[in-house]
Amino acid sequence: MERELSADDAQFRAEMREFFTTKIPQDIRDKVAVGAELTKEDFAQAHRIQHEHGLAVPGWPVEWGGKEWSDLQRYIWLDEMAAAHVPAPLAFNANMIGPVIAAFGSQEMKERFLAPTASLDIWWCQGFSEPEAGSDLASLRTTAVRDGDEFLVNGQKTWTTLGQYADWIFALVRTDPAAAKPQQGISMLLIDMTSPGITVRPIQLIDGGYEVNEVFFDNVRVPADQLVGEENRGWDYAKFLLGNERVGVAPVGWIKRKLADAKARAATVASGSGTLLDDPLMAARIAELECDLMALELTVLRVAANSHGGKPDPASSILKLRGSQVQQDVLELMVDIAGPMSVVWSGEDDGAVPEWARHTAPVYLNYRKASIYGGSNEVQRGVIASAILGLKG
Amino acid sequence: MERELSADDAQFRAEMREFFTTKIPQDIRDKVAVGAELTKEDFAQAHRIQHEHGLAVPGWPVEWGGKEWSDLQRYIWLDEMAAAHVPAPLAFNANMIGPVIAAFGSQEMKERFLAPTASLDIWWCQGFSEPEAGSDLASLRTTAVRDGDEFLVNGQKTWTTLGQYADWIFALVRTDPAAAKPQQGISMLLIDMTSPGITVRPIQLIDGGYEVNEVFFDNVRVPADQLVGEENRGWDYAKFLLGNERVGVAPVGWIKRKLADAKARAATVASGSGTLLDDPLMAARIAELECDLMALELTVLRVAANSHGGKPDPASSILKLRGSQVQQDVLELMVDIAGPMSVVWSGEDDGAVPEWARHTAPVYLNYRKASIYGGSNEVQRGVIASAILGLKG
Amino acid sequence: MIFAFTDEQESLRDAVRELATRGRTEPVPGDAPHDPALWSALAELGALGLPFPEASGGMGASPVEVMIVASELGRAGIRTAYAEAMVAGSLLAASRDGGELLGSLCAGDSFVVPALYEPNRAWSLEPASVMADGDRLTGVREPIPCGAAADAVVTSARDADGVAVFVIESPALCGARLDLAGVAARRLKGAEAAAVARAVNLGTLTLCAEALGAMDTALTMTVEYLKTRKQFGVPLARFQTLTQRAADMYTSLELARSTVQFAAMTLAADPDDAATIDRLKVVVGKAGRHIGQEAIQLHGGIGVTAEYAVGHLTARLTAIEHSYGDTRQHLAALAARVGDYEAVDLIG
Amino acid sequence: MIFAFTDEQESLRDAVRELATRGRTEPVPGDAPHDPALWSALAELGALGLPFPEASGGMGASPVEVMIVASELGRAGIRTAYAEAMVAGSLLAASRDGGELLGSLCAGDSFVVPALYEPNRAWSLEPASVMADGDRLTGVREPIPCGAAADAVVTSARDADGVAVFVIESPALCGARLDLAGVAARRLKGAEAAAVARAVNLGTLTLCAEALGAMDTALTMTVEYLKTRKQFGVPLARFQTLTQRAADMYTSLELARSTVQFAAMTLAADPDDAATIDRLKVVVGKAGRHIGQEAIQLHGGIGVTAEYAVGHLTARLTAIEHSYGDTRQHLAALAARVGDYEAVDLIG
Repeated sequence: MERELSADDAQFRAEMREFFTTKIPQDIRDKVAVGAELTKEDFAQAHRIQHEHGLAVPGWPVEWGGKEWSDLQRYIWLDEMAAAHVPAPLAFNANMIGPVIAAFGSQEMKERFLAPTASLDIWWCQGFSEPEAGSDLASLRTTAVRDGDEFLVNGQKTWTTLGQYADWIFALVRTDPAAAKPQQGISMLLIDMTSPGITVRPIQLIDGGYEVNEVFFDNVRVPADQLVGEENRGWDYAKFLLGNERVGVAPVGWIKRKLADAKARAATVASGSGTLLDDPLMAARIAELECDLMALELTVLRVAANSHGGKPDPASSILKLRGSQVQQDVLELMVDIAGPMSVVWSGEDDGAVPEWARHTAPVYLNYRKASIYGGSNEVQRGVIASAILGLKG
Repeated sequence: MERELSADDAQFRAEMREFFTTKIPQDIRDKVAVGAELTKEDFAQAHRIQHEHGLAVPGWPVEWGGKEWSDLQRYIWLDEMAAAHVPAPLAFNANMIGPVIAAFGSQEMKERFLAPTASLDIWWCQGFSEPEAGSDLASLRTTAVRDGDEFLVNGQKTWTTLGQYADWIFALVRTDPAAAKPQQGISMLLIDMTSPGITVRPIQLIDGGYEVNEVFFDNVRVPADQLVGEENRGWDYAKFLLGNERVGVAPVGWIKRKLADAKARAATVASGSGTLLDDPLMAARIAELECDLMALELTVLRVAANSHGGKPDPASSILKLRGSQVQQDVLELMVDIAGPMSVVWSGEDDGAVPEWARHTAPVYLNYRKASIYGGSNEVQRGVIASAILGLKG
Repeated sequence: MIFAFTDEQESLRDAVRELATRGRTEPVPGDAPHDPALWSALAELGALGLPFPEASGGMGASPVEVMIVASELGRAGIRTAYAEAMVAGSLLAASRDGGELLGSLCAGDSFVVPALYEPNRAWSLEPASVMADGDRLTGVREPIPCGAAADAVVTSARDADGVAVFVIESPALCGARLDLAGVAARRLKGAEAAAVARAVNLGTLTLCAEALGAMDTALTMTVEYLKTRKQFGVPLARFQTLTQRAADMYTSLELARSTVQFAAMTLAADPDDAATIDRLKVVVGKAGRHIGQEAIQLHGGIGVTAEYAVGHLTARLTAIEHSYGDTRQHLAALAARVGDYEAVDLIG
Repeated sequence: MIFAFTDEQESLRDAVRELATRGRTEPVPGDAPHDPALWSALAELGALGLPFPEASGGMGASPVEVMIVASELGRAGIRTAYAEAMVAGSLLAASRDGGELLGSLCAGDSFVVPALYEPNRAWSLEPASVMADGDRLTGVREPIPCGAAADAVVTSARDADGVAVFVIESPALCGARLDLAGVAARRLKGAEAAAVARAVNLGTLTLCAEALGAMDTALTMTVEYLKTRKQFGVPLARFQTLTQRAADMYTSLELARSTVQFAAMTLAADPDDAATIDRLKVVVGKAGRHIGQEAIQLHGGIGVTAEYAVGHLTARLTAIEHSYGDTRQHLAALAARVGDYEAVDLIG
């Protein structure tokens, strides 16, 4: 057991801090700081700058741009990125389809897709969920029927995050409706979003923004060489994809940044003869959240340290579960700090009520999704109960 | 809608307060105040004094000693009783078997049992739970086989509270093992605890006390005229018994008394330059518990006001559920007020650490039972979900 | 204590329920615009003047009736400035020269809202940086909920004698902000700090009653969803972990219901009972967070969409929680006095 | 940061686990009597002197090793004065003339416990009414956990210069109370307020490590019970509401585990890091309440019986929570400093 950071890692940390605080445009970082919505160009610019410095896809194999960092280094990279209010490289590219193609794609597929995926020349979105297949992904109904050198795809995906910006979608489709179990008979296809027959319908969320979409497939023709790996093995690839990330599954750096921001905001809100940060109940709540976050962050570090080569570990369920809870607690804290300033969402940007305060309620409401998507907290508890505790029910 | 108490009810309240604070011996009330264990004689004395004043069984039919009080008066009676640290009349007699005999017993049975039940000349205990039938009462296995004018009883009961003091037990027994449903084929028998073949084994609880027991029946002969009502209808009587009490199902008066005591204790514990009652976090927690308790108490008053003639109402499940939660919260508060004084349970009664403080941890631990017995909180939530919300699963 | 409604109260409830069903529009994210047609309908029903004296055009009823109206608006998911009107009306009623505007408010002719928040400051009954010198005010009020459509706002300010209350007709808001320097303000004689406290008591009750209605609908929608939505081939209602949580929501709801009704009775008897309002806000605040968050969670993804009502209910519960002091602030107010009494006596 | 144990640490863990299994007796309600045989076995293992200098008879190891020992005792449900010995030993080690008694403590020859609580006073590092005038003390220490069997107690007292530390040999306790007036006390030169804080840091870590072990066993027992106990004709593990709650217990446990291990590493590097100990006590305090209460609830009635171990584990978790300041007190200490830094930096 050893608490101290090695000299190399301390140096690495300093480099990352320097990079994120000097190379990413201030206006993007300011938007993140106040909880404003980022444009497509904001995401793309931040991603591309990281890519230019070789930092966009550190978790990939070295030959495709990866870095062979230790888990601790990955953690430091994420931590410093969040601390500087820098948006992460697009997860659909960097953490999801890229590693899947690198692991299971043919050599041709790797050569065709990995470079533009790393550079964001292809913007990917995810086509997993369907209206009747949310937490129960295995019951998906979108079909792909082989027709010569093509698949004919019909069906509907939903909750497709940032799908309105995407060039391509990686989708789970049912290729064998007669399979013995619903998880079998599923394949993963890469589909050009400009293919005839694809319609994207944005879904407005409760915060007023449009970040998710429905994607409809009406006789969409997909070349067969855009099948990932083997036919009917899509479920395995999806599990790999979802279990691939462990260091980042709990957004610890993001939460830490928000909590620090919350303290700074609290110190600007007058209360009685001092500020909210002097209020005993507010200060105790912040201190308690810092304790909760510390325990979570330490667990990320401890569990990541026990990592064994990308194999999904059910322990990541506790990170997802607890990560979303602490994240939501911090956003709730932020609304409470804004107090009456959170009650009116709109307002003039030069008003006396600062922009961060007006964003608090919509951001809080938006992030109720955090305990729903990517496997709801109920699903995570189920994984813990069955896979870790052996409570098979 | 009307908040004010009527003049009659205000007068009634004053009478109850006068009675409980002057007629019940101070030494019994002092024991209750510090959380000490009561002896059999303490319980009996408090019960008998109430009986002498006609107050032990107000909920019974008038001809057997009842009072025809309004629900509000019943509430005031319980509230003032608790406020004065007076133990309630023995629930097994006053709230459980008495009303059942009065409602379903034969005239002979009423005449034989009701008067001594009201006066505590018979001390009753309850024989419902079994080792394999806790929350799932319907799976009970104790059998009663008709043999001429007698039943032959074999089996085992458990969690029999104060069974070591009891003269008689009212027990659920299986009289028809072939019944279509497990709830059918159950009868209720009144059994003399001195009958040959009965063995009582006390169970020590985590607080060190002995308040519950196992009761073993080995070929116990029970005269057939001690069958309550009709054979194989015991389940209905048990449901009546458990649903009979609504005003008292949440121990609001008891909790209110404890919370007021907790405040008084907090004011005696030095902390920093003041007392624990001055501590902002402690004071806020007490204030919050007062809010929780107020909401519960108001709900008791509101739901009781909607009562319809003793018919079990699923709304009583929220009172049981929430009542046990707030009760446990207050006892947890009490340990926290005692702080390090709670760490050592034993000690000299003339020590500098007061007796109440030494009792806090065992009492807290003991009352974890409150969310388990009488239908666990999980069972209560199930009743709410199915009977009120229509979520049949 | 009697919780039952009178026949007249039940009629009022039914009338508002009918109006709310008829006047309901699909909710949209963000701030709700003022709906003059709905407002006129409320005025016709007498809802705007319920607790105010008949001499001023009010109905001479009580906070209990206000609670009934607000609960129904909340049930229907209709966001209005009803609570704001109650605060403004109460301030006008406290003054010997607020009668004319109060009459206009009751009739629905003037849309009047209070301006009591200061930017970058936690909620306080006391003005901090809004100052009065005669009829000249300085300082900023922001945000002013529903202020954009207001014919008049009522605000408080600090002067040498303490707290005074002012009316500003035809206020020129910039967004939700009103810069008070240079605007024409009229002092409401006789309305001082106690009037502000009393008005906010009534407004807080109104908001909490609206929250009660919103929670009621959020639970109803959640239960319905659990019954009909299938996952893993069976209705969600088969998942015990969800139904047990729905039971907890119901428990929170019923405890909040008792407390809202009690607080209305209490204000009817004593409009200055601040401690009961503190407790009300704590109970409703906790229940609103619990039910609002669980309603979304038990719905899953659809719960955070703008197309579905449950997220809007949670948004409204969140706004109510942060109006006139949140749970923490009311707890702190109670905590400061917790040593002054032995126990909370509800029936004394 | 490295969480893995060294081979030596694993050997120590195995040795204590073996000892704990062998030395375990059925728990009884209430205060645990001192068990001299078990204590000697711990001494033979070197466990009593782990963090103390070899020159004083200790092992020259670190708080990490202490954590390992305490966790195993907690896992086995064995209640000892191990944490108390660590506090007493640390105070002796801080003084230039505590060496002889420390050696005796390490060897298991002297059973020494601290006396740091004052009756009717919340936990405080600072003595309030215990006063020193030279070697003469006044005041009362109560309760003194495990004090009845002590060969010596170590206590703090306030004198003109601040806080001083004293040893009292063969103390004559009345119950758990020691009246200090008139007893012979020996001042431990060099041990002052900072030594008390440091000793309590180590003691708190030790208790939290014991709590970790107790929580681990409480969860294991609960899971086992859910798998085997039947209700309504099926194992409890079929009730999703119970298994989801077991998953939450596991989550609390693992977060507490990370925190305990981190705190041990931290004290090894800086024995005076009070903020980390405050956070440790908060995390373990909350986890202990959660897991202790749920372990009983998921067991049902058997969970509150003295015949079954899970209630005793909860009892021990409750005692640990109230030793050296509870969650509230440590939160308040953190809250007072929360504005002094931007974020908690774990790897800096």
